[in-house]
Amino acid sequence: MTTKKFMFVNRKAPYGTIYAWEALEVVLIAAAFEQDVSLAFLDDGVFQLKKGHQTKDIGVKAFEKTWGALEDYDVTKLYVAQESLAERGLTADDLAIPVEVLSRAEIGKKMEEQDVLLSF
Amino acid sequence: MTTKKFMFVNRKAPYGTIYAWEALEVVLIAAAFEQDVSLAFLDDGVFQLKKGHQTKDIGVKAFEKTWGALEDYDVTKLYVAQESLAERGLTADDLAIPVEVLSRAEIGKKMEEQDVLLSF
Amino acid sequence: MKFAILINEGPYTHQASDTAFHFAKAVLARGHEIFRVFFYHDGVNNATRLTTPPQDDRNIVDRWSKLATGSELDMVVCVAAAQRRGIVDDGEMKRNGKDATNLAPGFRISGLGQLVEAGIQADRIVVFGD
Amino acid sequence: MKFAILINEGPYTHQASDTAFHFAKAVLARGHEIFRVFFYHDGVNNATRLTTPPQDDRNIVDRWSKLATGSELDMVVCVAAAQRRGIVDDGEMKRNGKDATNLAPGFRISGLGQLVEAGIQADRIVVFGD
Amino acid sequence: MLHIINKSPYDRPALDSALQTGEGGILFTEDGVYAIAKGGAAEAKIKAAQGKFKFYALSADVDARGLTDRVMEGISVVDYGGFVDLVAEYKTNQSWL
Amino acid sequence: MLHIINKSPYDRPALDSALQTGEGGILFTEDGVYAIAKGGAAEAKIKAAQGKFKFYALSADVDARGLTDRVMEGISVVDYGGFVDLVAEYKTNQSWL
Repeated sequence: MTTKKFMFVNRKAPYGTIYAWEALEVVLIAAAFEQDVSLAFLDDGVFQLKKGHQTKDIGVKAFEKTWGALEDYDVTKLYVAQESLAERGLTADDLAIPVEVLSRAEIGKKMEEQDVLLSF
Repeated sequence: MTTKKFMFVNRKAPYGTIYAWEALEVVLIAAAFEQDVSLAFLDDGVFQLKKGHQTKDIGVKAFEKTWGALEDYDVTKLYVAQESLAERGLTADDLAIPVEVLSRAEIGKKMEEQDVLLSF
Repeated sequence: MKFAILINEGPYTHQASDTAFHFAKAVLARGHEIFRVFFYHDGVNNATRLTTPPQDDRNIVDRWSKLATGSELDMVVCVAAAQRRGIVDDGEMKRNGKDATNLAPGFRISGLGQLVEAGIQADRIVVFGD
Repeated sequence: MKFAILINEGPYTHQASDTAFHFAKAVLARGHEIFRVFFYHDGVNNATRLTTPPQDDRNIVDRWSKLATGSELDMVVCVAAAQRRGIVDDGEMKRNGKDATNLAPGFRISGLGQLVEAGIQADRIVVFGD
Repeated sequence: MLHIINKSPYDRPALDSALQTGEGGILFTEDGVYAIAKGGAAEAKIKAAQGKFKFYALSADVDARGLTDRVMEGISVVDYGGFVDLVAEYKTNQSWL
Repeated sequence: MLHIINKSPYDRPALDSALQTGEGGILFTEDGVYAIAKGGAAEAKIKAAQGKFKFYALSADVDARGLTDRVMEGISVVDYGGFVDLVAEYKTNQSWL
């Protein structure tokens, strides 16, 4: 099968809307199709990666375990915008999984290298 | 029937979403129920009142005629936030119908006087 | 005290229906009354009985249906919004020449007047949306 | 050139489905090919045949159905998203023990693999959402 | 009156708009709760307005977003029952959608 | 690449985010077209970025919002066919939803 570079651009907070969750479902399928998958987290999308989500009282499934599953699918290219973290008072230590923290401009360059950009 | 003070708070641009249109449908019903109806336009809600919408190419019905109908329903209290107009480069002359331009703080005072606040 | 609830978004996509549900349960737990829950805009999509959410997820429609029947809640779906989005009961099916219905138990379809009436009759109305 | 289109919002509430429709027509008018239109998130709600919009309004679902049959478009509704939101064809009805269907003509329900395949096969993919 | 804000202060102008328009209480729900996290850019806005408004946040949403240990000072965290009490306490409320 | 923006610059950070991240072309559609109206606060942002980006706006949406006579200089107004041409011209595109 043809392999293309797929980037998923995540800019929305989790739980307030379902976009982050349903985006992750596409990521896993793209990985299962053995595509060259990367994820970019910008703006409120960085909140998806925050450690310690306790979602029992809102009654919605939490993300944290699914991030762990990404590695099993060989999805390891996770880019997080430094400016977006800083604006929200977060650092890489606050995130549930290891990521590469880049400037927006650097993420912009990664975007230019893609074949397919999907945003939800 | 009991008469209550209903205020409809419009903060969304038209056409990109249907909220403005479906809000207007409730306004007309509240007026038909002879309630004391007022409308506040804040933030992108002021774009709803902009003159000269030409919606043929997007294939969606325009607002302009419905604003005219408000007067037939005795809905005459339309408050528009001065700060929101100014930020968008608009003045009362750009609007399709006569309104009362107030500061945000003055609109806030009107909100305090209501029995029911509805936002969509 | 008499509460009314307005829900403007459909199930799963926005948290509005979840928050409204937990709020409604808390209203009843506090001993207040719920005059009506009104579903408008995409909120009408909470009223389809055709959803099959994943087994490890909450069932938003069923939850509302059960709360309605258990607590005798009046749950009203706006007819105009329902027609635009394809929520249909027997009457609407006949009136509009459709070949199926999808309204879930515990909901009824009616006009926007029911929302205005809720605003008039209830002591408080709270809006859940996007 | 081969285009694919992804639609993430339902009819009427957001302009996404309108813009995507006008875009799709323009793609065909320019002599390009549309490999697939994929409906995801609330976009699946474009595929219900139960809508009855006001007579002076556009009929979003019908418009897609007609474009599909007239132009042999492949219009795919994500099965997981459809289950969450209550979009059902005959197969889904039987599988999930439902008592009705609502899928409109010209649409088919399938997996997310169809979206990934569209990304692989098409030269361009454009996303319409909120 | 009670202002209910369910939008992230980094994504929508709902908080700014409420702060500039109203007075009374502000309850953060859903993605609105990001406003009360220590260290974020929104913190200063809340601090500046603490004379004019009382601030509340819904615990279920604070917890869901991993902010339990990061709630800034002067915010009352309430559960769904407390949400109901606030709506009852204030004569009117407005959701800044 | 082509950046597609369908959000009002007064309601969402989509335009700011695209300007700070990318380069190439920016097409405004739907409520995004408010960015190119003369006299609005967004005008200065577009002007400042005109060296780095080419700007386009979808005519159907410009007209629908009553902005036909208020399009600022340096914006190419295109119809749906022009939208298709832009997507074809740029190797990739990203919708800033």
